[in-house]
Amino acid sequence: MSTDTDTDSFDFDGSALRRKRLLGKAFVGACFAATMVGIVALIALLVDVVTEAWGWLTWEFLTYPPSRFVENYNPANYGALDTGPGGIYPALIGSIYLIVLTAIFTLFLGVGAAIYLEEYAPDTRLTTFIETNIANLAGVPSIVYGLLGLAMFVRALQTGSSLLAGALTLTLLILPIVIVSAQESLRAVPDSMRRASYGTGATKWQTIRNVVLPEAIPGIMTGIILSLSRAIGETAPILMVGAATSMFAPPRLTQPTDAFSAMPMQIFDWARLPEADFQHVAAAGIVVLLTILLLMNAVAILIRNKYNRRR
Amino acid sequence: MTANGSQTVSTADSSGARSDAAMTDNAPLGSPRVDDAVIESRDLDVFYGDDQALHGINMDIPEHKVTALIGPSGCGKSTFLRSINRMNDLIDIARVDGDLYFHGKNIYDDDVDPVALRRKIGMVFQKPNPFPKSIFDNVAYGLRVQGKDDDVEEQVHTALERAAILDEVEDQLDSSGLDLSGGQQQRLCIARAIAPDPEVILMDEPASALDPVATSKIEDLVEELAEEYTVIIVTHNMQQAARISDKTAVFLTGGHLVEFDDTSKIFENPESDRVEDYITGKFG
Amino acid sequence: MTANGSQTVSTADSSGARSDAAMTDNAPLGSPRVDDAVIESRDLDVFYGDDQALHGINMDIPEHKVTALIGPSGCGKSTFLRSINRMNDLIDIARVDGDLYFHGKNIYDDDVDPVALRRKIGMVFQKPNPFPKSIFDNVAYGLRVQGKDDDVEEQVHTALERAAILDEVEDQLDSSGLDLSGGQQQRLCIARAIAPDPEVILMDEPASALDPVATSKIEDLVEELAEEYTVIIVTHNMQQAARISDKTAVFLTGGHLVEFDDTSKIFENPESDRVEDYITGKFG
Amino acid sequence: MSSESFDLTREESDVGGFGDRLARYVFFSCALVTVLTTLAIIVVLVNGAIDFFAEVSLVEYFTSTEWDAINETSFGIWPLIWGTMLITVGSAVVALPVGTLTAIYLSEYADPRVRRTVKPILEILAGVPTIVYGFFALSFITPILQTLFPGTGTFNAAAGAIVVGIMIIPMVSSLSEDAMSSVPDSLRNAAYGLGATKFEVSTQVVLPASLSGVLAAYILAISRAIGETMAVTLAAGMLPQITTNPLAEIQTMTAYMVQVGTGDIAVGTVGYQSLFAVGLTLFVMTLSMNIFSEWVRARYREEYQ
Amino acid sequence: LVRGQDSGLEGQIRIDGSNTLLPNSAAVAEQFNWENNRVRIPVRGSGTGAGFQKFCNGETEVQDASREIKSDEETWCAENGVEWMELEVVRDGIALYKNPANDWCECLTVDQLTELWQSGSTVETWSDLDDEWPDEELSLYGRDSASGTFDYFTEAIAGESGSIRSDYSGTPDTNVIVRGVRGNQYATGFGGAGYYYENEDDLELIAVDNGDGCVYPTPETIEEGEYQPLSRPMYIYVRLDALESEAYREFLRYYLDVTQETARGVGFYAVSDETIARQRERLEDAIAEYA
Ligand SMILES: Nc1ncnc2c1ncn2[C@@H]1O[C@H](COP(=O)(O)OP(=O)(O)OP(=O)(O)O)[C@@H](O)[C@H]1O
Ligand SMILES: Nc1ncnc2c1ncn2[C@@H]1O[C@H](COP(=O)(O)OP(=O)(O)OP(=O)(O)O)[C@@H](O)[C@H]1O
Ligand SMILES: [Mg+2]
Ligand SMILES: [Mg+2]
Ligand SMILES: O=P([O-])([O-])[O-]
Repeated sequence: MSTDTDTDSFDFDGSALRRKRLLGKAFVGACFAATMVGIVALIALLVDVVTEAWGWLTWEFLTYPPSRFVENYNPANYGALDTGPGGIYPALIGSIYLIVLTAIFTLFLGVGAAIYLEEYAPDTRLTTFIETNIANLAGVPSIVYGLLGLAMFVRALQTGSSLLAGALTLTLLILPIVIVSAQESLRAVPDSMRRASYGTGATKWQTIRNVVLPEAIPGIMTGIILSLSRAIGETAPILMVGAATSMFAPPRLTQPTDAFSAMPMQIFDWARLPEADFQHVAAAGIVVLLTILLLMNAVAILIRNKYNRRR
Repeated sequence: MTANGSQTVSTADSSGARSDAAMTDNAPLGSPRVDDAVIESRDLDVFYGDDQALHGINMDIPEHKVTALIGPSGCGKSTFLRSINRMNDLIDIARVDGDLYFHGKNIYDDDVDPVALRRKIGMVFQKPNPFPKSIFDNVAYGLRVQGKDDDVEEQVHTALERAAILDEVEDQLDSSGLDLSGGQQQRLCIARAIAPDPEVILMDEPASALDPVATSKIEDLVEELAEEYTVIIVTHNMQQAARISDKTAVFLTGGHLVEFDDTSKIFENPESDRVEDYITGKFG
Repeated sequence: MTANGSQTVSTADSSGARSDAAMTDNAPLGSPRVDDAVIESRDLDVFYGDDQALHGINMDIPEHKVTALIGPSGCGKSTFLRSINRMNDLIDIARVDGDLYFHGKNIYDDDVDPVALRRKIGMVFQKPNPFPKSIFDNVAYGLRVQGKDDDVEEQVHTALERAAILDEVEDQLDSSGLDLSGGQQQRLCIARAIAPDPEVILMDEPASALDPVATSKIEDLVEELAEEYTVIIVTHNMQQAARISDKTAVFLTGGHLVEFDDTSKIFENPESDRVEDYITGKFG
Repeated sequence: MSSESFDLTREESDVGGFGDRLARYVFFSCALVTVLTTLAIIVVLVNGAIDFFAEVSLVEYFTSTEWDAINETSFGIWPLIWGTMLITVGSAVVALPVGTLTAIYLSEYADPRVRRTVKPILEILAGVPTIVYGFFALSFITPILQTLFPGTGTFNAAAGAIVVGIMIIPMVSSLSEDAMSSVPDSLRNAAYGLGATKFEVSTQVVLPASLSGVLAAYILAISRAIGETMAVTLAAGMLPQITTNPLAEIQTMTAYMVQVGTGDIAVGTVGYQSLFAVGLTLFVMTLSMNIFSEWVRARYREEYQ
Repeated sequence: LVRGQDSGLEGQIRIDGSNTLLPNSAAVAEQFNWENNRVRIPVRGSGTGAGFQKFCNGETEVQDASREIKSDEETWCAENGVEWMELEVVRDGIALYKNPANDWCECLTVDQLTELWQSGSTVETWSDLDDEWPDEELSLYGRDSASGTFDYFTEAIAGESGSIRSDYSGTPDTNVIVRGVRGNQYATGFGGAGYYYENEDDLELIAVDNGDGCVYPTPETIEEGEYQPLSRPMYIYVRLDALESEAYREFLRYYLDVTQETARGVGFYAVSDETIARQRERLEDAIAEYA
């Protein structure tokens, strides 16, 4: 080491920094551990649900109506029953119909509102107000929507505790999210497309229908499906609206004023029944619910990937 | 900002007849009154919010000719082009003062439907912008929205032929317009613009995004189109303007039309020194 | 890409002593061995992934002088600057070969802590980048992280004074550093860099984002700083380099150091033709 | 010049036609639905609350510390607010530090590839239906608590707070990570240039610079915790009381609404109308949180050049 | 996909009312559905009071009731033109639940019960009831005021319907009571005895001393009327105009056929054979008159 300079006074290897480096290491450790908390919680949740459901989730569970007698759900007893096994079928179908109706309503309302805001709305106070309002609606607790559905649809509009009331309530609940995501998809359509269309003498509506919407629709669909996957798991709103828990037959899509049951409500009912075995039934129901949710998300991701590849 | 010196002609006469009185002191140098004018601009001012982009433009654009608009960047060429088919309406902050006549009808009259106007005046943009549809549907688009869709098949073929691209795409009409090369895309856009048979075609630097080979194809095409259409073309390429246009309008910074005359006159013997400087590359 | 012709010196001698043997055939033209060198670069290569940004740089930077690095864009000036205080460590794909001595210690030795190094070698960036904190806290920041925080008050004042900005901000030390003008922000950043009293200050085009008035203030400041610090400054402005530096290093495209000498020599009588061309504006 | 041959005017051409004008009105009505939804929420809540406050004095509602509206004996909202606060504070204690540290890890330390996988995985947590969290609390968290603290009841605030905390981790981590990633590298370089360590850069430069975004994320997450329903209904119980014991049973505002909503109480009675008073209180609380969050974000947004 | 057999009967029978009776009606409905799968029978348990409100509004066809109809409810029904008849279907005892780990309290006198549950009660710990019991805080669960169980319990214990201390956890859902008591050694609560039999592993009962010694609710003591004052009959209320519907008639006949068996299955006590026979007769009379 050369000695002609005052190198010695330099702390090149950072020995004075040793404490700080230790602190830094501890901090990274803490950050990493924190990241793991979320991941471990998710794994614990899934493992817990699946182990509780293990052995109780059968084909019969999917295709039979629910029962008051917990022994009816136990696959070991299937042979000895005078009725049939217990299951989730009417609630499963109820949930699917609920989502189908909600999809129809939100597709119309959500896309319509997004088109208005992106393509038509002038830059006025009213428009700003509508957009702020949408942002705030997205933060309203879902149980308040349930209260709204109860007062407005079930009572004021006399739909009763029906499939229709449930679907309308869920529609209002996810509408803000659908609108915002549809707006983003519309915004992603390049303006050059619109100009090309106007330049050929198309009217606004022709431009939207023939050029803007076809381009935006994959993105819009992705957003709607993701929102619907949130709706299908919502319990509080349909509970307030009055979803039933012991339905022998599923509701009919052709009769939207039928009483209905839905998976989250059925699971809630099972989860609070005291017999220990009902925990397994609830867990089996949860696995069905999560599977459907996963499928919906997978579809959304497929649509998005297909669409992105084209760009 | 105020219109510096240029008078704004009031359009009290809203029947739409051209007020010839307007055509006086504000005409640019060397701008003779043209008798076969399709488009006549009278004291046209365009503002974006508070900024004035065009100052009292007076210009008579002749039928079945190629008129080139040249000038440095930001001088308002595109703005002027867009005010001819009222594409400026789509820009919220844009505002137009003064008159612009198309076959003697002031297109800024309240009763004019810009959509109907755009069906008479087609447009081609700087960057090729085919729709993400098949080649056939791209060309058919204008026909369909304009309700001219009997015999689409034939009209699409004719348009592609006139746009000098039919040979290249004849057996792939069903493939996406986006799969073509840039030059092909631009010719496709031209085909799309001419398919519904407009009278005037506006082109905003149609070749600036293209390579030299594609550019020369477009130039040839523009000259041919002038046989049937009135073409107004913006270009930043002076050689191009000299090659293909019959008339040239020179805009200079600030949104003023400085000289408008036969192309040969402008390039060989411009009246204004600033135009000469610009053309010889001394400035701009 | 391979190092074209320049030898990479192996640093087997990891004790960190400077290997003078390396200082031979690859020295740039007119680069005399400087005795009071603070920083000595020996066959320094820098790679970004597979691209080599610097080729075998040999340079001895004298103490208490202003050394300017000039050259066309992309020639590696910033890269060289960043390798002096190991800021390149923060770029994932960057990799350094060769040696760089600071007071005779190879800073690329394994036992060197870059954080400790950066406390000796301060840095000022091209775009002023004050923290979104108060002016006082901006300057105090370095003192605090370096644990030099007895008497912060006074040190902050001294630093602001040396950076010639104290008068302008004296009564608003609590307001945000972001509220200052660009030139003030840059002087604030200089104050921040000198507050913990480093030995060397690296400046990467510190005035390029500023207007002429602010620029001349920074230039004055740089000259003053050289009384106490060793300053290495990157600039794309040749007049600036000529005005304020004692030594100038000229990099040319591809990451080669072509000439390194007294500034007067470089600007009046450069040895290499390419440097002459570059300096006279014929190229670059 | 024959302007006759050109049908440029609206009357003659009407190219857009009725359909074009109709479209505008239809779309506008769709947008209006959102405004009507807000109005309807307010009308429904206020209307019900007015009936309620016709019978119960505001003074009692806001000062009494006992809540037994179902039996129509006492109407002090505080026990329900207390229950809600216990859950909210508890979940914040779980989620804010964990979420923030996660965000720092993802933004400052993790390899981009890790970030791209971990972020969506964490976001799954936010997509799990709340009823599942309720089940998870009953079947997993509460048994653990009972092992650790014998005597813990089936329903307890702690289990509810923990699952709600887990649920809102991704809200905190995702939004905070977005805010941290948008801190320009020039600030990090400035600090490194001064000899700061990575730890100092993360905590003293990046975190303060992204503070507005991080705070906004906190507030949104807390607002979500306030409004969370099914998990706390299942896990935390039905006993409105003011207690400082996190292992005690409590009732949140939302759980009370579920209790009334599942129907046991006669429509039109004061007890039933309390549903709307509580709903209104909840709505006002979450709405002000959301507006506050928006304000924080706008007010303290740092302007980076 | 609808399981069970199609008997040709169709229609909708909405059942609501007593949460206590819900398991019985739901079990009957479930079994009926297996034989008549096109009859839709949504069953809810909103509580006797809330249920009567819907019933008298014409919103339901069958009302489960854990007490007899009150006079104001009769007035509602009359106002809305809803004619009804009452059928006694099961017997219930209100049981006092305790946690299995509670090894001190075997039996409570009616006086102690009154002291514990009455409005304004000062009993906070077990030792307040009996000095020898632990000085640990009680945690109390029970049904809430919309339930027949609540009405019956308060009347039997406090002498006045609706009078009860306010600091217990009152819920519409007996399951919550069961879970609550199961989870805390020092908890106690009241609810349908049926729920005890569904949860025998997790709960124990407290006997009641009405002056004649401690009595547990068992089939015998309840049928003999020994378990006093907390045993009672429970009813379904039936709409006469709905008897026009064949599905409705068949459902009610079926209800009387199977209720003794389902009652035991879900933890109630069967009514005696004579009672069932008498209910059948009355039903057939009504059918003859209204169908
Ligand atoms: N949409 C707009 N909003 C606001 N200002 C605009 C807009 N479009 C153009 N301008 C302004 O109007 C002036 C003229 O612009 P214009 O695009 O017409 O110029 P140009 O001659 O076409 O330039 P270039 O050759 O660069 O295309 C410019 O100052 C421009 O900034
Ligand atoms: N972070 C990086 N990643 C990859 N390549 C880089 C990076 N930084 C610089 N380079 C490349 O290294 C070479 C030298 O860049 P450098 O920034 O050092 O040039 P410069 O002389 O400072 O140029 P300028 O005057 O434009 O700032 C360039 O080719 C550049 O593209
Ligand atoms: Mg332009
Ligand atoms: Mg640089
Ligand atoms: O549900 P209840 O039987 O108590 O009314």
